[in-house]
Amino acid sequence: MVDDVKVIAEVPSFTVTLMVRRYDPEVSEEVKWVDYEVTVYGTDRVLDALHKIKWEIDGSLTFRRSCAHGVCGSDAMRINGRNRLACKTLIKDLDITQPIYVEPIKGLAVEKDLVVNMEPFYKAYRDINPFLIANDKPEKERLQSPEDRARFDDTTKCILCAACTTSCPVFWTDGQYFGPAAIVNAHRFIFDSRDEGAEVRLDILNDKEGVWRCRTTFNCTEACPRGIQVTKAIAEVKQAILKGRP
Amino acid sequence: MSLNEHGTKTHHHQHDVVIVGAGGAGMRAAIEAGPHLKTAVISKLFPTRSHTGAAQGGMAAALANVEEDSWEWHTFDTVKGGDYLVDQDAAEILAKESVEAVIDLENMGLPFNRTPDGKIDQRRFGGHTRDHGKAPVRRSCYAADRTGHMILQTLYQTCVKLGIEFFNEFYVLDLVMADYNGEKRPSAVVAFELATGDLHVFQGKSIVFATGGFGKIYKTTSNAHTLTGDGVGIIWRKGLPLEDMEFYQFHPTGLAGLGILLSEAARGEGGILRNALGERFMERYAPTIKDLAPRDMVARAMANEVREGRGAGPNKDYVLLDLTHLPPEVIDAKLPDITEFARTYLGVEPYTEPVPVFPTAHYAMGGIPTNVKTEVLSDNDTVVRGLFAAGECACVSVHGANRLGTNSLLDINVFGKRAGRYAVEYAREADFVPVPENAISEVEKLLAIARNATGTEKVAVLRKELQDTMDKNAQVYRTEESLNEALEKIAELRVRYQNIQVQDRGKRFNTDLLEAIELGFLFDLSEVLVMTARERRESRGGHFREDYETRNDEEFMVHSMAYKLDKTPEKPGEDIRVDWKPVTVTNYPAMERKY
Amino acid sequence: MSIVIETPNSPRTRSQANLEKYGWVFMRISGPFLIVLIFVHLISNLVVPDGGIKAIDFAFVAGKWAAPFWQWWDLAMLWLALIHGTNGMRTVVNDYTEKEGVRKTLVFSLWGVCSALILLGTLVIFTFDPCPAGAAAELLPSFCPAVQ
Amino acid sequence: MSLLSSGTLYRGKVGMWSWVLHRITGVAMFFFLLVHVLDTALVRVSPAAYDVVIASYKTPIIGLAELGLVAAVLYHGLNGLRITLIDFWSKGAKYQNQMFWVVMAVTVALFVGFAPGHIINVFS
Ligand SMILES: Cc1cc2nc3c(=O)[nH]c(=O)nc-3n(C[C@H](O)[C@H](O)[C@H](O)COP(=O)(O)OP(=O)(O)OC[C@H]3O[C@@H](n4cnc5c(N)ncnc54)[C@H](O)[C@@H]3O)c2cc1C
Ligand code: HEM
Ligand code: SF4
Ligand code: F3S
Ligand code: FES
Repeated sequence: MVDDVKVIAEVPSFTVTLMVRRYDPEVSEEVKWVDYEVTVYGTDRVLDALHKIKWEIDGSLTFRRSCAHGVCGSDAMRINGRNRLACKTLIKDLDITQPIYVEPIKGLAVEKDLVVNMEPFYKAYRDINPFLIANDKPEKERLQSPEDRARFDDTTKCILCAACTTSCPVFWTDGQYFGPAAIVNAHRFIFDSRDEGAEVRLDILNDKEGVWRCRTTFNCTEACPRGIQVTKAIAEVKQAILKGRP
Repeated sequence: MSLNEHGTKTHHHQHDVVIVGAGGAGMRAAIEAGPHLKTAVISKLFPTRSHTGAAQGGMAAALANVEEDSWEWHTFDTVKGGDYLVDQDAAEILAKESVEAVIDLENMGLPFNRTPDGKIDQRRFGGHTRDHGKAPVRRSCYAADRTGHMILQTLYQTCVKLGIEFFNEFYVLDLVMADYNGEKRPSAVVAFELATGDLHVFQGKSIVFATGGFGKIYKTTSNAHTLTGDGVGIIWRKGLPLEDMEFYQFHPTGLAGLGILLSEAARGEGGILRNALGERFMERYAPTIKDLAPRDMVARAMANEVREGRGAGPNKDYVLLDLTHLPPEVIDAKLPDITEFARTYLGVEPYTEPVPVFPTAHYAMGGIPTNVKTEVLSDNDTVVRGLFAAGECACVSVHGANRLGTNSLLDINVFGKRAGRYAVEYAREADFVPVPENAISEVEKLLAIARNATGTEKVAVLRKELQDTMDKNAQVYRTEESLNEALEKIAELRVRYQNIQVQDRGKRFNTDLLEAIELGFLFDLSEVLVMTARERRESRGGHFREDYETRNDEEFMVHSMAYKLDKTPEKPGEDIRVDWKPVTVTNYPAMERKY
Repeated sequence: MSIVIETPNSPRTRSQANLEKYGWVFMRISGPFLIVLIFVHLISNLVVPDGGIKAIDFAFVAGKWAAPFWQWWDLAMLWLALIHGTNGMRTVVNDYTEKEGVRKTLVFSLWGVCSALILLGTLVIFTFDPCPAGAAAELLPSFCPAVQ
Repeated sequence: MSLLSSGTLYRGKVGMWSWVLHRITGVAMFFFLLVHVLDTALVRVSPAAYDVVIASYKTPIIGLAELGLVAAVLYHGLNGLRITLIDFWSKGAKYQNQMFWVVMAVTVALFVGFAPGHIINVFS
């Protein structure tokens, strides 16, 4: 047994450069890239590096974060050109010989540094009726077979981080597209056997800004920190609209 | 809206029910209140970012869907798990109303895992037993290892459905109390809007606090960066007491070095703790239920293994959670998220390798004292009318000296719902308490201190020193000496806090400023925790004193009640008075806690 | 340096009735047909004739369109490719135009051009005379009376 | 301190780049099609007029551009099938990546089969 024990060797520290795209309209209308050098460890994530900058170098650097382990969805940002959660991106997994580029997610108005206005994103979510619609009044729990439960398991994992929607080239064009996150959350209810509102949601997503705008670019699927098969979910919703039922 | 001389804009709002916090407890209350009266929910985070979403394992309820169970057994386990410091009337309510709480959630749409015949599935969890401790029972209702996530999402979804009014990214920094008919009553809360730096006064007939925990007083914690205990701190600053603050739970299985939680479900599904020798050491500490013993026992056992040199790893400073004997399908189906944490953050493959774990600061058993109607108390039995608290920030007390796993998600649902119900009941009858002229003055003071902070001390450094000292002196093992050391250190840090530096001078999204203010709350709560821990000269539940190793029911079968005194202390802690409050016992007299 | 932060232009406006679904389905049905039509078109025009592209002239086209098979083939290709292409272009225009007026104008012109060309192409295919009177005989296909 | 004005290019993977290419090829073909319908329509004017225009298709420069066009048609058509499979085949999304490389391989194979003959024709 002792031999099985994986020894987590003392992780040496190393220095990396972070290039952060900064913007504070109270200071200047200008957007600028600022580089910071920080010392980090092998288990450090990009969030730790950002904290180091904020706590040791420049307190005005602003970003959202809370849980620090990928469950609250606060800290989606573009790291080295791709949307990710800062708290789930280990620095050692990036190419540390190059500066690490950190910038806000794209397609939503930047408020300050890495903070964007999420309201249009939340609005799209609210627009698809993200709640159970069922009229019966059961005494106890509604029954649901494990198979029916499994049907929508993947899309229940969404943490509304917006990594998907803001990685979508269609969303970038005009911000009008409902976006993958809203569709994922619609999927979660459309395929829930207890729900009776599928028709309404399918109708909503049959909009000209709905599922048909998806060009299957898969950026969303690749960006999703929860590993949700977003494009697949969108395809399933498209099929459901064609069939007129889930 | 008005502008004051500092150029701060102040907005005024009026709602019948004002709820502070949009975690599980806050939103559950809102769902109860919203359809009846004008309700506002104020939260410093967008609701689904609340830390309830991090909860993994499950929610206890004696549904008896998979095996025989009863609410009495659940009550007994809760009382025993809490080392008999539980108020048994509250525990009975918790256990009785659990079934309804789970069914409510299911009916709102929560996707619980299901049994083959379509009912809500249940699994084992530490400390939950059949027939008063005879054998483990399947009582935890769950949705994979994302139960908290699903609760938070479902509650938010229901709030969207009901059209609840949210004020997100609003930091409540003060509770305004006013004299009303010769009585001190809550009148409003004052919030700081992150996006603009404006102040908002929310007048309410009923004000509900549901601001969650304060794990950030420790360094190694499963809690979010935002869990700084602001709500509890605000109540404290109002001169209201805090109950049982010395009882802080350390969860046995945090990822070593990081504190990120691996749910007890890992052991519920059959995971085994081993020391460096590969020995299943819990067999020695809790022969009957072994790895599923209550958290305080397991955490101490682990700390003890490490202290006695049987820790694993290069520094022998952690133990191992072994899942390798579980079929990968079981791991994937039941524990997908937490195994991913192990892979992402430590690079360990749980299918084949044991995962390094060590206790992590997890849950505050203590907090704002309330009765079973969630009304806040100003002493052992006087109610502050119109003020309510529920969830982790409150102490009813159903968790006593040690909370059982899955009882908190239950707590936030049962007592969150009650808070909503009683807040409405009160607000229907009551009048608005007029908001005093100087309502925002306290917050103005706070902001002024931080805004003008051009000192040399960095907030992050002070916070880290605080957390280090709390980890070192007030964690799983405590002594009079270590606690005094912590008190001294906190006093020193408070002095240095006068000389802090806030670099961000702006109004918009000034998180630099808010971190400075949050640190103030952390100091207050750490100090109360340490003081009450020092005064409790016994060992019980999550509180273990090496200088008083046994439970002492003669003297300490009582809740602690800490009060802030209105004086400048000469010695650290002198401005805190620790008093005691009897425990409500109904059916279960204290017994030795053996598993 | 000015701000180049990407922002959405305006909140989404919902429209109920729309033909997006049918457009989407059409793209997917016309696609496979187009593959066959276009690939065969390319092979028969560029690969099969000796000299490939060099072999194409009036006589070649006339030779093909003398057979109703090729007339119908090209007609199908004309219609499908134009509608498919125009609908595709409409998507592109919708994506990249910001002003509603501009968008409307462009989409309107796209369909205008599309219908004009369909009309023209259809007329050409069916009113085509492989042996126009007065044309130089060496330009005509071999079966024309003028050549014989 | 270094200054850079705008954001970095999004580093999407094959899904994104395959779409960019699909769009570019689609637009290119569309414009070609407009011209192609018009020039073909000249057969209604007179054989001479048609032959004059079609002669320009045989010049080396246009001849090479035709190669590009054929490549575009191959790619766009085959990738169109890939997209359709993603939409209608339940495992389509799972294998989109592999399918992209199949599209590429078939495009290249067909192109290599076609190009030499065409080049010989154009330059001979
Ligand atoms: C990792 C982890 C796993 C857990 N697993 C389980 C489990 O399996 N089973 C179980 O029963 N329990 C579990 N728990 C415990 C349980 O999840 C929490 O105790 C419970 O969710 C707390 O809920 P809450 O509503 O009281 O607080 P939270 O969910 O923390 O919400 C607090 C709310 O208050 C708001 N707030 C805070 N301060 C302010 C302020 N100043 N102004 C305005 N708003 C403010 C926040 O924005 C937030 O919305 C776990 C806890 C953790 C950390
Ligand atoms: C050869 C067979 C063809 C197939 C199989 C095919 C298939 C497709 C498909 C499936 C789409 C939809 C893509 C999506 O919704 O994401 C599409 C889009 C498009 N096609 Fe084709 N097509 C073919 C030929 C053509 C031709 C000949 C033209 C030009 C006239 C054309 C122009 C376009 C355009 C402009 C788009 C829109 C691109 C976009 O929205 O990104 N296609 N094609
Ligand atoms: S689908 Fe994934 S990427 Fe999109 S919001 Fe949800 S969790 Fe984030
Ligand atoms: S990135 Fe966008 S285009 Fe579709 S596959 Fe994802 S929604
Ligand atoms: S901080 Fe919560 S997801 Fe990253």
